[in-house]
Amino acid sequence: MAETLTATNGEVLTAKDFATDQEIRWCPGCGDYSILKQVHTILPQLGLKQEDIVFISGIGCSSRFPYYTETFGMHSIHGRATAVASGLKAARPELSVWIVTGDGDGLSIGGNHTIHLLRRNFDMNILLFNNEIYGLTKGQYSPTSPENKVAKSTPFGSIDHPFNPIALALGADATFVARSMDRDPAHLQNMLLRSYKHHGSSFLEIYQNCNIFNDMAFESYTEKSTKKDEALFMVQGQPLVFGANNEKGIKLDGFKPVIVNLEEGASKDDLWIHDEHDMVKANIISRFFDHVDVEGHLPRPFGVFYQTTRPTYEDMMSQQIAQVITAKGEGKLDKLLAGSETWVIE
Amino acid sequence: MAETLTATNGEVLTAKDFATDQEIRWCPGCGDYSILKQVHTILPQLGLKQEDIVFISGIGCSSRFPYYTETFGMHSIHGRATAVASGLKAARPELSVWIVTGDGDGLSIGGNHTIHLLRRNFDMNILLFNNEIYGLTKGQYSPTSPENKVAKSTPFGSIDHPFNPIALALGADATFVARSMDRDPAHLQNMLLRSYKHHGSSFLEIYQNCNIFNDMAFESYTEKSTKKDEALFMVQGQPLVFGANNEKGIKLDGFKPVIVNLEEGASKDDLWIHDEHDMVKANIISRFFDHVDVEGHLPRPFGVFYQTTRPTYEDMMSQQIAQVITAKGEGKLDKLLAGSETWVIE
Amino acid sequence: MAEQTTITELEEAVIKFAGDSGDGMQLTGTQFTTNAALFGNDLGTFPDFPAEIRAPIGTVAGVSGFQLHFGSKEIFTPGDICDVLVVMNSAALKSNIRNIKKGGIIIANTSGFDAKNLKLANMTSNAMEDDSLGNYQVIKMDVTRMTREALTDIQLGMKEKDRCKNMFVLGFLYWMFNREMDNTIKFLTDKFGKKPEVLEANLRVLKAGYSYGDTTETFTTRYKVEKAVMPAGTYRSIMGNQATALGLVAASKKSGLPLFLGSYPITPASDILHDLAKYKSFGVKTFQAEDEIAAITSAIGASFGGSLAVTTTSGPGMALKTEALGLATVLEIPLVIINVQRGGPSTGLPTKTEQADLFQAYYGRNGECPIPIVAAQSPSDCFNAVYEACRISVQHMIPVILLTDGYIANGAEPWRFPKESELEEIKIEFAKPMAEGEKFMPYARDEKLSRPWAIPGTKGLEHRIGGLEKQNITGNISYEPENHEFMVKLREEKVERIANYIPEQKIDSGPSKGKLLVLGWGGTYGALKAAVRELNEEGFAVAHAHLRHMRPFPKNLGEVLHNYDKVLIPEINNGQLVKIIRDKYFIDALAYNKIQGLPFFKSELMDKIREILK
Amino acid sequence: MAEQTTITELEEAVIKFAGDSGDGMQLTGTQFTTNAALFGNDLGTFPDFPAEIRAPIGTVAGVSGFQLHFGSKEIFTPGDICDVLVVMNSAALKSNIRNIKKGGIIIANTSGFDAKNLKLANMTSNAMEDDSLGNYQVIKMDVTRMTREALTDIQLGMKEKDRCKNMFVLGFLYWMFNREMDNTIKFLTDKFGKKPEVLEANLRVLKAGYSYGDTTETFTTRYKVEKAVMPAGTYRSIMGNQATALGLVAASKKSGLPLFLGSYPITPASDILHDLAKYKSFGVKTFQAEDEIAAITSAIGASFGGSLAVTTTSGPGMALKTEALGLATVLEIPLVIINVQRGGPSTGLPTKTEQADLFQAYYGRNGECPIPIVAAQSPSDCFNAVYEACRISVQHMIPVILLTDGYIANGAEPWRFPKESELEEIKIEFAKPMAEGEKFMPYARDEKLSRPWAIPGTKGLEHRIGGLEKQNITGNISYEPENHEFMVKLREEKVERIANYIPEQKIDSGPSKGKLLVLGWGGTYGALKAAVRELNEEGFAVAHAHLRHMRPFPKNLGEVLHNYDKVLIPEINNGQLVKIIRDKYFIDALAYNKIQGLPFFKSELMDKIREILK
Ligand SMILES: Cc1ncc(C[n+]2csc(CCOP(=O)(O)OP(=O)(O)O)c2C)c(N)n1
Ligand SMILES: Cc1ncc(C[n+]2csc(CCOP(=O)(O)OP(=O)(O)O)c2C)c(N)n1
Ligand code: SF4
Ligand code: SF4
Ligand SMILES: [Mg+2]
Ligand SMILES: [Mg+2]
Repeated sequence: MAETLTATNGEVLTAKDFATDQEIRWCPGCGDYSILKQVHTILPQLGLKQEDIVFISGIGCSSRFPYYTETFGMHSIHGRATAVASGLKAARPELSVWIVTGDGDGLSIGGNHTIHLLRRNFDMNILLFNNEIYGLTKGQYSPTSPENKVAKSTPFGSIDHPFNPIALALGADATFVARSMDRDPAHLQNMLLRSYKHHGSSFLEIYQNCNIFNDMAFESYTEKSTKKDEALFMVQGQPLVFGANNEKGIKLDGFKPVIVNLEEGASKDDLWIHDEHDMVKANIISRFFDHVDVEGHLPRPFGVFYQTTRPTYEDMMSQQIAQVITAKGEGKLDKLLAGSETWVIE
Repeated sequence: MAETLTATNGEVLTAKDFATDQEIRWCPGCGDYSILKQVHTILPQLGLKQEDIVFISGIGCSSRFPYYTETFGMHSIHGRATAVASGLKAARPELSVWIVTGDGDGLSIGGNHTIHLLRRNFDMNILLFNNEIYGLTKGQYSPTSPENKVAKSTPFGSIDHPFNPIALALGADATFVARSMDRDPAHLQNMLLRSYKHHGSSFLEIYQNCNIFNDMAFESYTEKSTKKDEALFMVQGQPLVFGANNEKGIKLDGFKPVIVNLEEGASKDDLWIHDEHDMVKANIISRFFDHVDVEGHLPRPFGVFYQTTRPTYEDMMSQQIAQVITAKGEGKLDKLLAGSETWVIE
Repeated sequence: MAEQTTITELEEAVIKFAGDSGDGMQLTGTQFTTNAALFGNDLGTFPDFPAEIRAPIGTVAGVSGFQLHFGSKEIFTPGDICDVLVVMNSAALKSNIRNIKKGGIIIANTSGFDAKNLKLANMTSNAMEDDSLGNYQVIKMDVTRMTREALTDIQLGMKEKDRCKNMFVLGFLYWMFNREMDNTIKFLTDKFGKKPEVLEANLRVLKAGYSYGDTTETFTTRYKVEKAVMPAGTYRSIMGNQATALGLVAASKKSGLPLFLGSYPITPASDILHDLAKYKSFGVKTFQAEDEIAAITSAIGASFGGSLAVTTTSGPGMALKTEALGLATVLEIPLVIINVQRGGPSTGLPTKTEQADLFQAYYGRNGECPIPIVAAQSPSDCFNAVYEACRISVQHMIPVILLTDGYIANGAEPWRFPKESELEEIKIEFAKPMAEGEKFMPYARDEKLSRPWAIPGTKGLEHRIGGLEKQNITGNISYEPENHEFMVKLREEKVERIANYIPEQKIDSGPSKGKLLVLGWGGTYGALKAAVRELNEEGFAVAHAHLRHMRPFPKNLGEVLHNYDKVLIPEINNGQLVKIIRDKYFIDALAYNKIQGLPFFKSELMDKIREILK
Repeated sequence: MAEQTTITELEEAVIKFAGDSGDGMQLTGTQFTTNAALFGNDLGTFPDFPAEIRAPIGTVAGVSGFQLHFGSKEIFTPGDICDVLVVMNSAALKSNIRNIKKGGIIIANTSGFDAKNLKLANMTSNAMEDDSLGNYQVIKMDVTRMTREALTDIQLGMKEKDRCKNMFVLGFLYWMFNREMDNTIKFLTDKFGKKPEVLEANLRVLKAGYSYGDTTETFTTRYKVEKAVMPAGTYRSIMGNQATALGLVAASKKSGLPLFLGSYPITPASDILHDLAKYKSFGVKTFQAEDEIAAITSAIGASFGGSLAVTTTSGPGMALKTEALGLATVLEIPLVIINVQRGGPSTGLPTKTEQADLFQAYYGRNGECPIPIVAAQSPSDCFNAVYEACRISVQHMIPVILLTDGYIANGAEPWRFPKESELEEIKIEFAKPMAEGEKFMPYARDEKLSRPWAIPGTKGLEHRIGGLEKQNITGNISYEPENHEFMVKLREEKVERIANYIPEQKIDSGPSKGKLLVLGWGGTYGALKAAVRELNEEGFAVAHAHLRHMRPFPKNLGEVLHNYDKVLIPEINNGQLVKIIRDKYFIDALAYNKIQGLPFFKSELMDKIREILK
């Protein structure tokens, strides 16, 4: 599935080149380890020079990521990774900029920068580690925690209706929106590569298990016994099928998605064909979001929900400067300082 | 169209009761005047006591609104009206809380509080005065200004892709999303009433002309000569029709909305019937957002895009407290201070 | 039977339990603390968490510690350095070796010093075998092995058995300090009542640890720490953040105002949010906002609505609240802002303590924006301090900043908690409905210069407030030059006038005039008091005063300061209060600073004071 | 022909043009200013906008003014109060009456005093008719009528004709001050070249105004203000915000660093963003962020990438940036933060000036977070000040705060602008690629204590930085107690060491030792200088020194201060620098404060100084 890019700069890098000398300080068993590993695995495939890569993070467990990745990096302040990265990318469009953020960092305190980044469409990759909890501050509920979540700050259950991060990103006019999970290395690598290849802002939500404060939040999608029935892997141009033997499919009844069984007479030809360029379909499938406990719920989709192309902010910024310089010539400081009207005192 | 509520508290209030002694300091001709007037017109129809109404605003031209409205009010700080109001409503669920904000106040600096308010679903009414410009600071482009906007801070045209506020609100799981305009008093009054009647967060985008810094931004939708062809008024249960003689309609071709002409053979029966409870349709129609200059563009919709019901934050908060008190009894301070383990020194 | 052990009586002792985060050291420490408290010792404790959630097992980053200071005399701090250090592994020894007294006792779990553990701790030589611990009395015991042996016939997995290790140590310490173990037995019974196997295992290991002391020949010394003479009354143990939460509920109750907390989690302040979230039966509303700005502005909204409104945070979060603090100042509404200070600047040292946000509290806003400041001085004192902050805030219609710090927030001490009936009423009155035709003046003033609190829902009081400069009395927007100057001075005077409603500054210890006054504020209280008391006993003429009110200062402070030849201001920062005092009272106060994320040691303070008095 | 008018020679004059926002007073003022400048006068100007965008016509809130001070002697301010006040309507008179000298001239447009205008201005009596203006020379003219009359045969609507009113006044003033009108004629021709009717109308009214003076009998006095003796050179007129923008471009050019501005609009800082957005041909990148936090953090990102990174704002926006300032401090990267101060606290007086954000700049962050501060003292000086801020920032690898204020940001003065070649190079070097196997040390230090600027894209320099406490040299995270104290002191010392790279403090006017030193900072420069100069001429032994560098102070500042018996520190705030000086140099400096959203008047300063010297 994963298309492998080969290094084009002569240097051959391996995943090991991206490890740093810093001790990794996540809890043993944390989903962050797998994500780190998959990122280190795909980085050498991008044909980039190591020094041209930058990882920017906010604050949170996930945000320690840059310390463990031998590229340029900044562990900034809570919620602002997206804004720091925007400035960097605007200033240095040629760099490959990656943002690592959490559900608290990127959707609570940093929610605004995230949606503004998406509408501006800087060519960057946002990896949102969603563990549906505040890990670093030891277990408060987050804006993605399901309703009634009992956590440190909600001993009687939370009353916040959570964000649907995919729907929010679509609402903010993101040009690439995808979901993956820590426990499916192949899928995650593929999604990371797809995020990188997209020219524009890539929003990749990654389900990540916090085994200390929110263990098994995604077990239905990650555990062998339930994964096939609960996780729906979207493949471009292919019908939406899932289930142990791919025996289940999604059909649209008008606008209403329904589950049909191919072994019980439904035909593959009637199934919804995934089209990641179709915004309407993306909107519908983004709403496959019911809790697994809900009777008759739809499976949770993974893969690319939506992809489109729009000029990137940094390209337009550079173009505008180039156009002005072409039209007016390079600025002359002496002329600028003199302004439009001067007089001479002798 | 507008359903009129009648006052139930004995007192009979009129629009005049809601005027204050403060000189109104908007530019002559500003669209804010009309909005103020429509609000003052509907307030007496709500059956509320004057002292139970609160208007909270941020900073911006629009945010001066509370000074001109004889209720409780706060002109807070830039972007935070939504957050101030959330605290007030949580503390005092019985009050009728209205938020007045601008496209800069509510979507730029305050964007995060807005989306969090919508997901939490406090029962409040957000009036977003969208003039696609920063008025108070004298004319910078805003996050709703169209691309290539030449404004104070973008002398060569803006390169930001604007938010589609309706789509953003839907992405944030708003329970009531509507659009109106300053220059259609009847429609605006109706939408204000609908916003009020909705139990939950009402997001009402109001197109508002800033005749000083962004004059005529919405003229296609507000001027007689073009309004019928460019503005599409959505009515629950009715087909989507527009045009001088309501001769045009919207039909869905698969998921693709197309304009058909009823005078040229298209049938009313094939038209899209507006259903404000249908999230999929709301998502599609929210994307009728092309600039009027775009060849073959769809008309801009006005009215209620979407409405659904979900428990409000403040109700759940109060319920949770009530439940705990029912279960455990009212808290006893002496018991609380003593904690679980004490010892006595004699 | 072991040879006769001698029992040495101690006035005080400091024990530190240190091990891996998974070793249960916090529980062990708390159990010993409860035991000491129930016995009647005075005490102070401080937990010492790793910065990471769960750093890799066995590493220095993963060491978790709990320090307890108890005695038959008054105890003011968790102790400078320990008499007894328990280390469950190599990393625990490595990170605590400099916190133990020369000649002190190290109790080491030898199985934590195998090759693997040594390597994880980056230790090149085995301290159990080399002579690096020559200055200490080392008691080696293979806790792991002995725990397992005690449980051979119990039906539990090895992992679960090993989890009882800490009980062995606890039992041994009980033996060593000659204690009954009833409280722990009861605790275990309550906790594991439904898992009899686990209960049995824990009890058995606890007793095995005790017996180990009793039956082993090597240990010839046991200790005894007698009851302290403490004021009669009922006590509990309390941590600073707990006390803050309780103080807020108490203030809510005694003012009749519903409590609203707008907060965003941040270490070390989050526990106040956690605690208050539990107190729903008191009608407390906690709102976990999307960020600190929403936290404080939601509280402003709640205050406008008539709640006792509070926001809690730590340094970086405080930075985000500063714009809204300006709003609250111009609105002149009550609001309590609690900053549990941590090491800065920026993210800094999130789990370490510091007093470096005083300047921020004093000056960290745009424009002339004075805000009263109150500081808490010990874990239990957080209760009094926050109660006082609430009182000032609602009675003077003004935002108030309360400064606590990570050290007292997480530290614990015995607390003779008050009865509800003993707490002073916080009287407040909302503005009354207006008679028909009367015009409400939202910025009218009383003798405190405070304005009416007029809450929505009150007939005739409709009014609008905001952050633009206000005209006095009417509250209308005013761009008048003279009005602005008037209002700036009025807001300043309003803060200053609070000095009429607070107690005068007292001398805590030492003579009321003399050579040297040690002036402190906040969480350094215990260390300063202990140091000064001890020096007084040694005959030095040094006094200690501690500020509760940082802004305004008590009216007599200048006088107090001028009663001494010299004033020394020790702070856990690079010198902040000292600058304010120098400017304000024009005295050449001396600074003494420590900026290590750690509290002062009594000993270093004593050295410093002796040096000055030389 | 009118009777012979006398021509009086003046050394200096202050004129204020005041009218409704729609009356074109800014244009009129600018034209007269250009005229005076081209003629060779020294001058200073200040516009006085209404706080509202377009307040209702005729109201006091809608009055727009422009003040010009010009002379044959050196001019340092736009003038305290005016010699000549032009008022186009009642509201303009009402809001400016107290800004005119006793005996001064009021030129009043009588049609602006009809019943409607009086009512809009809330004036109960007509000042044109009552005797309230007895202390002034009032020149009444019906400008509206005369304008219309001059244009009877022109094909324009009444509204458009009325729009020429201001030209009548301008023409009259040109006559009164005995001026040629070439510059305005040229200006109008350029502006309305494509609308001949409009051009014709404006020219005709301009001339009519001039002739009105010439032909009317009533006016017997004309004035003459000779050329000033100014240093030879080429001049332009410049406003503070313009100068700031130019200084940034110049610093970018002379350092070779691309300029990046992250900003969010806020009055009175927005114009810097507007100007820089125009300079695309210099490769300037301006990013209008979603808020101030994104503005500064995007600049931090750009700085990390190797840009000359800047963020601009005013008070409330500065409040929002304080958390990120802490980050920049720990990161030790260059960043220039410009605060164009306005009246606070909170939203305050958004269009009025103040110097009340000095404390915020000094102390407004969590933790010990020292940041160098530079202040600009006049409109043109903003260029030098920002250039200096950039130099310090990139050469010392440190964020630098530049304080300007609304007064100098919007004020204008003649500027003998430098040539590119005259500007000192700002030398910087990025860290060089590492040789294979060498390890890069991001927190290694040079003699300035600054660390290498290692930008992405440079081979072998990959490294990670962040807001947690850093180990010196390696830049690794460190929770070591001693390291923290070391780093806090190092960051402080790094700021202090900047004093080795800045000039010593000079005395601006007056004796170098003596009775009284007036110490100022920022936008009060002109007023202080004018007051002290005049007092020196009167024989008073008073000196004036003005601070460019607010942190660190020049090394010799203490010495300078101690050369005088007394030090007076006048500030447009409630006393901020004075507190810092009192603490730091332990001298009993006197404060003199004005908090009215207005600059100092020379006269009030002179009174104050005389009082002290009495
Ligand atoms: C301004 C500020 N507010 C709060 C915090 C405390 N804080 C650090 S990380 C975090 C949330 C972490 O949650 P998330 O982003 O989901 O990351 P995770 O730890 O779950 O990976 C919080 C509240 C902070 N560091 N700075
Ligand atoms: C913290 C802060 N940043 C910036 C400003 C300046 N400011 C005031 S209103 C405004 C934007 C106004 O735009 P909008 O919200 O669209 O309101 P409008 O004036 O168009 O009604 C800005 C940038 C401010 N007052 N406070
Ligand atoms: S707390 Fe949770 S998210 Fe954080 S490191 Fe541990 S397991 Fe991972
Ligand atoms: S600037 Fe625009 S939005 Fe503001 S008051 Fe004037 S017309 Fe209205
Ligand atoms: Mg998380
Ligand atoms: Mg706007």
